Amino acid sequence: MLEVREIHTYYGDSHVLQGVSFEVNKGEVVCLLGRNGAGKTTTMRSVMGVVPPREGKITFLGEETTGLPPYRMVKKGMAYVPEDRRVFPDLTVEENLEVAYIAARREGRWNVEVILELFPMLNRLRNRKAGHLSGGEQQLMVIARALMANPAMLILDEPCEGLAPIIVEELEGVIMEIRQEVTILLAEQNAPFALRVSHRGYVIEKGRIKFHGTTKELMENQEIQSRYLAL
Amino acid sequence: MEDKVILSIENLSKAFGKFYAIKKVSLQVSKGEITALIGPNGAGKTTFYNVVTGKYKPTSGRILFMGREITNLPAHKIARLGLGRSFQITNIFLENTVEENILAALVSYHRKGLSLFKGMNRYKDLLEEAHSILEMLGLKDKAQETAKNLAYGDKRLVEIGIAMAVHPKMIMLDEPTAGMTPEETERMVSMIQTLFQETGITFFLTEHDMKVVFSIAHRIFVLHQGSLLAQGTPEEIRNNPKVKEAYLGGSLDA
Amino acid sequence: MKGMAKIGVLVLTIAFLFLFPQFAGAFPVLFLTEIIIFSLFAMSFNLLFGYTGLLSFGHAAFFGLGGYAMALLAQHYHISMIPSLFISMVVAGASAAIIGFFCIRRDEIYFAMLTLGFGMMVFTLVHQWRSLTGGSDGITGFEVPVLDLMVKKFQLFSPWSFYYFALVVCLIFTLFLWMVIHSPFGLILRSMRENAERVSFIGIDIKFYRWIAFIIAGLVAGVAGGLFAMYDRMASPSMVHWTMSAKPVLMTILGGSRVFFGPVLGALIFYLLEHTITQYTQSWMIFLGAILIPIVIFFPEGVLGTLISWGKRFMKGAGHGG
Amino acid sequence: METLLINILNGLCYGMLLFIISLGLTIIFGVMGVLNFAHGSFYMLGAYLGLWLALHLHSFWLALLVAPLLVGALGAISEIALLRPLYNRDVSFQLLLTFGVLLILDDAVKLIWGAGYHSIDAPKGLSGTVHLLGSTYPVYRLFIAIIGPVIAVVLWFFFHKTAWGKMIRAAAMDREMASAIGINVPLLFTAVFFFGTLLAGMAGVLAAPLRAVGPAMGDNIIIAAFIVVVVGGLGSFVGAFAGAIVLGLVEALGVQFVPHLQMALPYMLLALVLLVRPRGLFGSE
Amino acid sequence: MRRVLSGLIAAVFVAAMVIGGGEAFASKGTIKIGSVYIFSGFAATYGQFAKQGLELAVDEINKSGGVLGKKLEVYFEDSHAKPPIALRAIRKLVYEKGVDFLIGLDSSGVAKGVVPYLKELKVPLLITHAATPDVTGSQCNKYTFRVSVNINQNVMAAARIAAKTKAVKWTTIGPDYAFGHQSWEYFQKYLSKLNPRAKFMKTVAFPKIATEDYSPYITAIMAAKPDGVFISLWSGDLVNFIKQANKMGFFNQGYTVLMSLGAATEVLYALRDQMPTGVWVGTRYWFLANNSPVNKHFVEAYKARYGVYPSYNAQNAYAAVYALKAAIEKAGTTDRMAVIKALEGLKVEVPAGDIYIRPGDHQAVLNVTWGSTAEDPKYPIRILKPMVIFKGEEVTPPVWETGCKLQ
Repeated sequence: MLEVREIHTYYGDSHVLQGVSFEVNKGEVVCLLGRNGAGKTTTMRSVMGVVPPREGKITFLGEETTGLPPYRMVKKGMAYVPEDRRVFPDLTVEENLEVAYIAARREGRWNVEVILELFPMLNRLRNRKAGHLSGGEQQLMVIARALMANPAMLILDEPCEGLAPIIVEELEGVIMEIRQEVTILLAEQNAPFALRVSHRGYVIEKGRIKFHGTTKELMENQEIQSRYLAL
Repeated sequence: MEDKVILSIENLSKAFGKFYAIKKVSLQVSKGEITALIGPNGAGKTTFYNVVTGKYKPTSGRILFMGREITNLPAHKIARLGLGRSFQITNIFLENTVEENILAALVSYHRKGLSLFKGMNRYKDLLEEAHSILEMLGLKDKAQETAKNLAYGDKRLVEIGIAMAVHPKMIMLDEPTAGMTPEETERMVSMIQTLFQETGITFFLTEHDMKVVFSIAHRIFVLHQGSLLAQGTPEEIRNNPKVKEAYLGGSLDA
Repeated sequence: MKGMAKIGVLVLTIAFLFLFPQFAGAFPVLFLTEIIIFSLFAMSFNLLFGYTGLLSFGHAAFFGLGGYAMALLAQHYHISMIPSLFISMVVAGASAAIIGFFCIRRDEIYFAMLTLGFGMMVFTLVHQWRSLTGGSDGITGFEVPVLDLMVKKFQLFSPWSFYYFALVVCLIFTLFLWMVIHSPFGLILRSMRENAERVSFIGIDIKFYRWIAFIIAGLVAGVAGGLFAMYDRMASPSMVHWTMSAKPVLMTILGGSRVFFGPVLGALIFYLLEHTITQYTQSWMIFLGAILIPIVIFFPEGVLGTLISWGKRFMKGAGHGG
Repeated sequence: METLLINILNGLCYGMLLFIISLGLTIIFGVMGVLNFAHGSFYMLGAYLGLWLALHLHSFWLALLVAPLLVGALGAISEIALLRPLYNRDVSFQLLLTFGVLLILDDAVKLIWGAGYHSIDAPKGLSGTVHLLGSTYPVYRLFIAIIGPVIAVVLWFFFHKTAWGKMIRAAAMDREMASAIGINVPLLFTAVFFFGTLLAGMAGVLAAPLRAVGPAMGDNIIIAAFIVVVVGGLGSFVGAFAGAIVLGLVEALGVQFVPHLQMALPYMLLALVLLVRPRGLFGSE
Repeated sequence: MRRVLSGLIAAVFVAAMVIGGGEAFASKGTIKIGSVYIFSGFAATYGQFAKQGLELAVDEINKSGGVLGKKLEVYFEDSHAKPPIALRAIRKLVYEKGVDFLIGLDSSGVAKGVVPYLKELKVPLLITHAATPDVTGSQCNKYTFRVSVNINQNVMAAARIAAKTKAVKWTTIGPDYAFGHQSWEYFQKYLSKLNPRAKFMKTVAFPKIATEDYSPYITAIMAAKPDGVFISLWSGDLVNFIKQANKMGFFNQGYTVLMSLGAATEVLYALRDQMPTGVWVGTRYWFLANNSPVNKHFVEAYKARYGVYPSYNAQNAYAAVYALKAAIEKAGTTDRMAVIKALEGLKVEVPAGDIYIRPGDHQAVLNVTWGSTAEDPKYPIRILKPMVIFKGEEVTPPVWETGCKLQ
């Protein structure tokens, strides 16, 4: 479904991604593991088109999408949950969802009502301004917002960051539920969590992929874990 | 015991609107030790730094540094008293050279900032001191480079260098190894240890890399959702079931 | 080697400036006088903008107050040139101290709007206080003070003699600004431009330093204004209006705010453009706009700044090639 | 007392005109972060076009409909051609660029319509006067004073109740994220610039029956509009409304009570507000 | 490296300028006239009119053989209505273009700024619009002449009209700069002599130049209930004011209204039938005030060439060229000093009538026209009916009163 070939991405003069390649197949949950600053977020942003790579090629659903702006990626069926959540703080929860639904204009299972049913917590908060939600509530809302595009694939950047364990558990449930229908690319520092929800994983370090394998292989590889994941 | 305490926090709270980022935290930092503050992202560590160093005003509570109340002082006055800090996000003077980054801090410390007519290059003593700091950091060759062109790890070192150049009594490092490669992390850890041994400055740091924390900290505070969850020696923290279960998710032993 | 070349070109340029009147007519000399005065004005502005990161939209207040001080002294007291210019500088600096005290409390666009506000208050003062300032007519009809150098007295009537006087004064104050920027104080200013917050964490009171920078910029602008009033034989409210404040902004961004001599080149380009265009058409603004826009788009660091970047890249490329 | 009331009315009327101009300015700033120096020139262009169209179409109302659209179209073209390359640059460059646009528009108008003054009468039905507070008051002024709040209400509904409005607000809060949920941000920016300059043009047409249409009329209003927007709070919709009313009243009542300070009053207001409330009356910190 | 580049660039630019600027003092076969008016900003229309009048005169003269066999050549510069820019323009004209004579100046402020400098330049200037008494009064000098009506003359005529009306309580609306304040001062001075019963109110209105909204000022004046209002607003400001005053019923209150520059054609053209009737308006030239062949010819030629009736600024510029021509012919040379001598005491007929340039202060003595606005289907604009023409000598204060001391 998604194929990333040798991408190089820069922030100004600094060469962040130095030839990253990986792929995600339909129906999979693939996680990208690595430390803070290893290049996970940049990879996500490159795929989404927020920071287009200078070299390399990205193919999504059989079409080359390198360099397309994010809004075009959304129309093609990619949805994005950024690391720092980025709710629209002055819009209500319902408006946040609604805007995403209108902007993407993709038909499918999800719409505001369906989503609010799936997330009863959001339903209760639907008229609250998103900026006034707690971190966990915001995280759920942002995932819900991404689903409003009825995406074929969902990019989740560090969804667990800064969340209480109880919320992480709930999040895990949500991901387990939606992974039935949506392919997911997930970046996480919380490796145990990532390995629980994913099928396969890649380990990234200094802008390069250092290892990849199934979740099982990753869990068994002590060296990888201590060297790159600081577990 | 009393004069061993360099920084004393009493019932410190900081609210943004209704949300309390820090809730009634009290702690004491001893002189001449390396103290670490740990906690997950969002636990309030950075807010804690910003309140203590004067970027934010606390909602309630008191902060005493070397016996003097600094609760509502502006940042530059707190820095003048000898409480230095580094930042989690690299926060240096990007368009200036590496040397100038350090020099700016030295100018401030030696109170030469209002010297208007004497060229910077005629302050031989300051230049020398800057060079010795850069040498200590292993950045001597890069003194004339523009800071924005440095590698990430070097930028973090410049960050520490700026903090050190103001001759602090105590220095607060915010995630000094964030985003570093294992090699860079090792370099940073040994740098901190060297600096600590050579200068005797009190170090206070936050860190997410537990290995680093347990290898260098004498004392650890654990912050969780804005409150102080636990404190103690590394050993005590490692074995504290509350910490282990509720927050570190078992990965301590890994 | 590089340092030698720098000094060489500087010496050549200064030599050229000194020799210029020997082979140029009255108008080019007058024209260059105006460019030199505005270069100083723009450089004083750039101490705030390029080196401290503060966009002032009321800098003409100090330029104008310097000019008015000069004109009033010439009209009523007939003291000689250097003390007059000194008093203009002090008057401008003192007003900068008062106005700056408020303005430096804000930054970015709010600083710009505050300086605009205070600048226009000064404009109103000058415009409405008819008994002192002559209101909209300004102060005119005074004689240029004598330049008394102890050993000899000079009349500055002719375009040539005034040119030399203005040139020397501007060179002195250019040197002054250069020294300020390269002093420890200047280093703190540049650091504040990069990252004001970080500077406060190394123990610097940023407001105080901004204030000092504001005063220095005001002092030098006052000198430029004093010279300009003499050059024009008048002080008029247009010297204080915001459109006058816009000039150094325009010149500096045109030339390059991160380069010491950027504002100078900006002033030169501005005047040459205006001069050339008005030769051919009354609708000079349309052409100025049409030339300004591509410069803004294609010279991201100003003309001089961008040329230097290109030069560096070229040298680097050549270095790699060789 | 009656003078006071009439002057309050005068202030409100002028304030509402300022509001319509400032609204475009503040929307453009709020969404795009661009301070449009040429905004006053678009206002001027609106007045000229309105006058010209009213003369040729024989209908003020038709002119009020068409002229703002033309001004908006020109705004959109200049956004696409000139501003787009500058979004990731320092604000000062945008200021300089829009200043260039101002220079061009000011002279272009003179080349097309000449340097003289033009004038147009208020449309039939609004050209009379009514008796009010013991004196006569022009209907057209009341019309302006009413149209301001009407536009405010319509726009409030637009921003809070329509899809486009919500998307614009979302993009104003977080440009990058807006793109990442599928909003075509470049297109939206062009639309916002179109709409902002359209409002300026509309204010120009509305002002044409009130004043002489002549060169440099934009330069006079742009500083007032900047003051309104900063006093109200940059990017704030409510702020523009409040700022415009405050400035309108200050100008009108200043004439009555402190005529000597009249010229300085707007600037004193500006400085005072910024010193007391750093981000303006309704600005967010 | 930076300074290397900047130095080089500076040198190249300046060199280019020097080479490019070397054309001064060229052909001696022509008489060069430098002309400075407002060509940009809110009053740009004045420059345009002056230019049209000037070019018309120059073309006529050149077609009929020039002056002393030499053709006239005119260079225009924009003053931006700002004294420093006007001064720069004049320096450019004199030093770079090498002009022999100067004609121009709209704004009084500009005039006061540049007039003293003429002593250094030693070039005669014929002012055609700027009306401040000072340039032929306290500031007068050998090189400065004015061929147009000044404030004293215009306001003296206004005072004579005011004295004949029943109005006792007077107030003013004028622009908030020297011109507006001075006009009001002179009006009070002259009227109080002619009619000792006249009272001048405390409520006066001085809106700033380019005021957007006059309604508060109009409200204030109306609330004060005067008998007569003296208005010295001009150009776009006057148009603005009249439009807004119309709507507020200002002209229906029975006030006697005097507008010192209300008969300017650009204002009348802008307002057309929005200009109220029955209002006393003054001007510095009125195209219907004179039936002489010279005037008829001028009005027709101007209308044919530019499509509108000439404004005062067009006539004044046109007249200045003919006055200069007469002076040069009288002197028999283009030598500046000789021409100055010839200008002093010169009598010449221009469209506005006969003008006489007083040797004592270099102010032209000429007829001043006022009138009451009226509708006439023959004209697209309001015309003056009845029209009152004051003889120049009646309304021009004596030289000793002007404060001018020409040595």
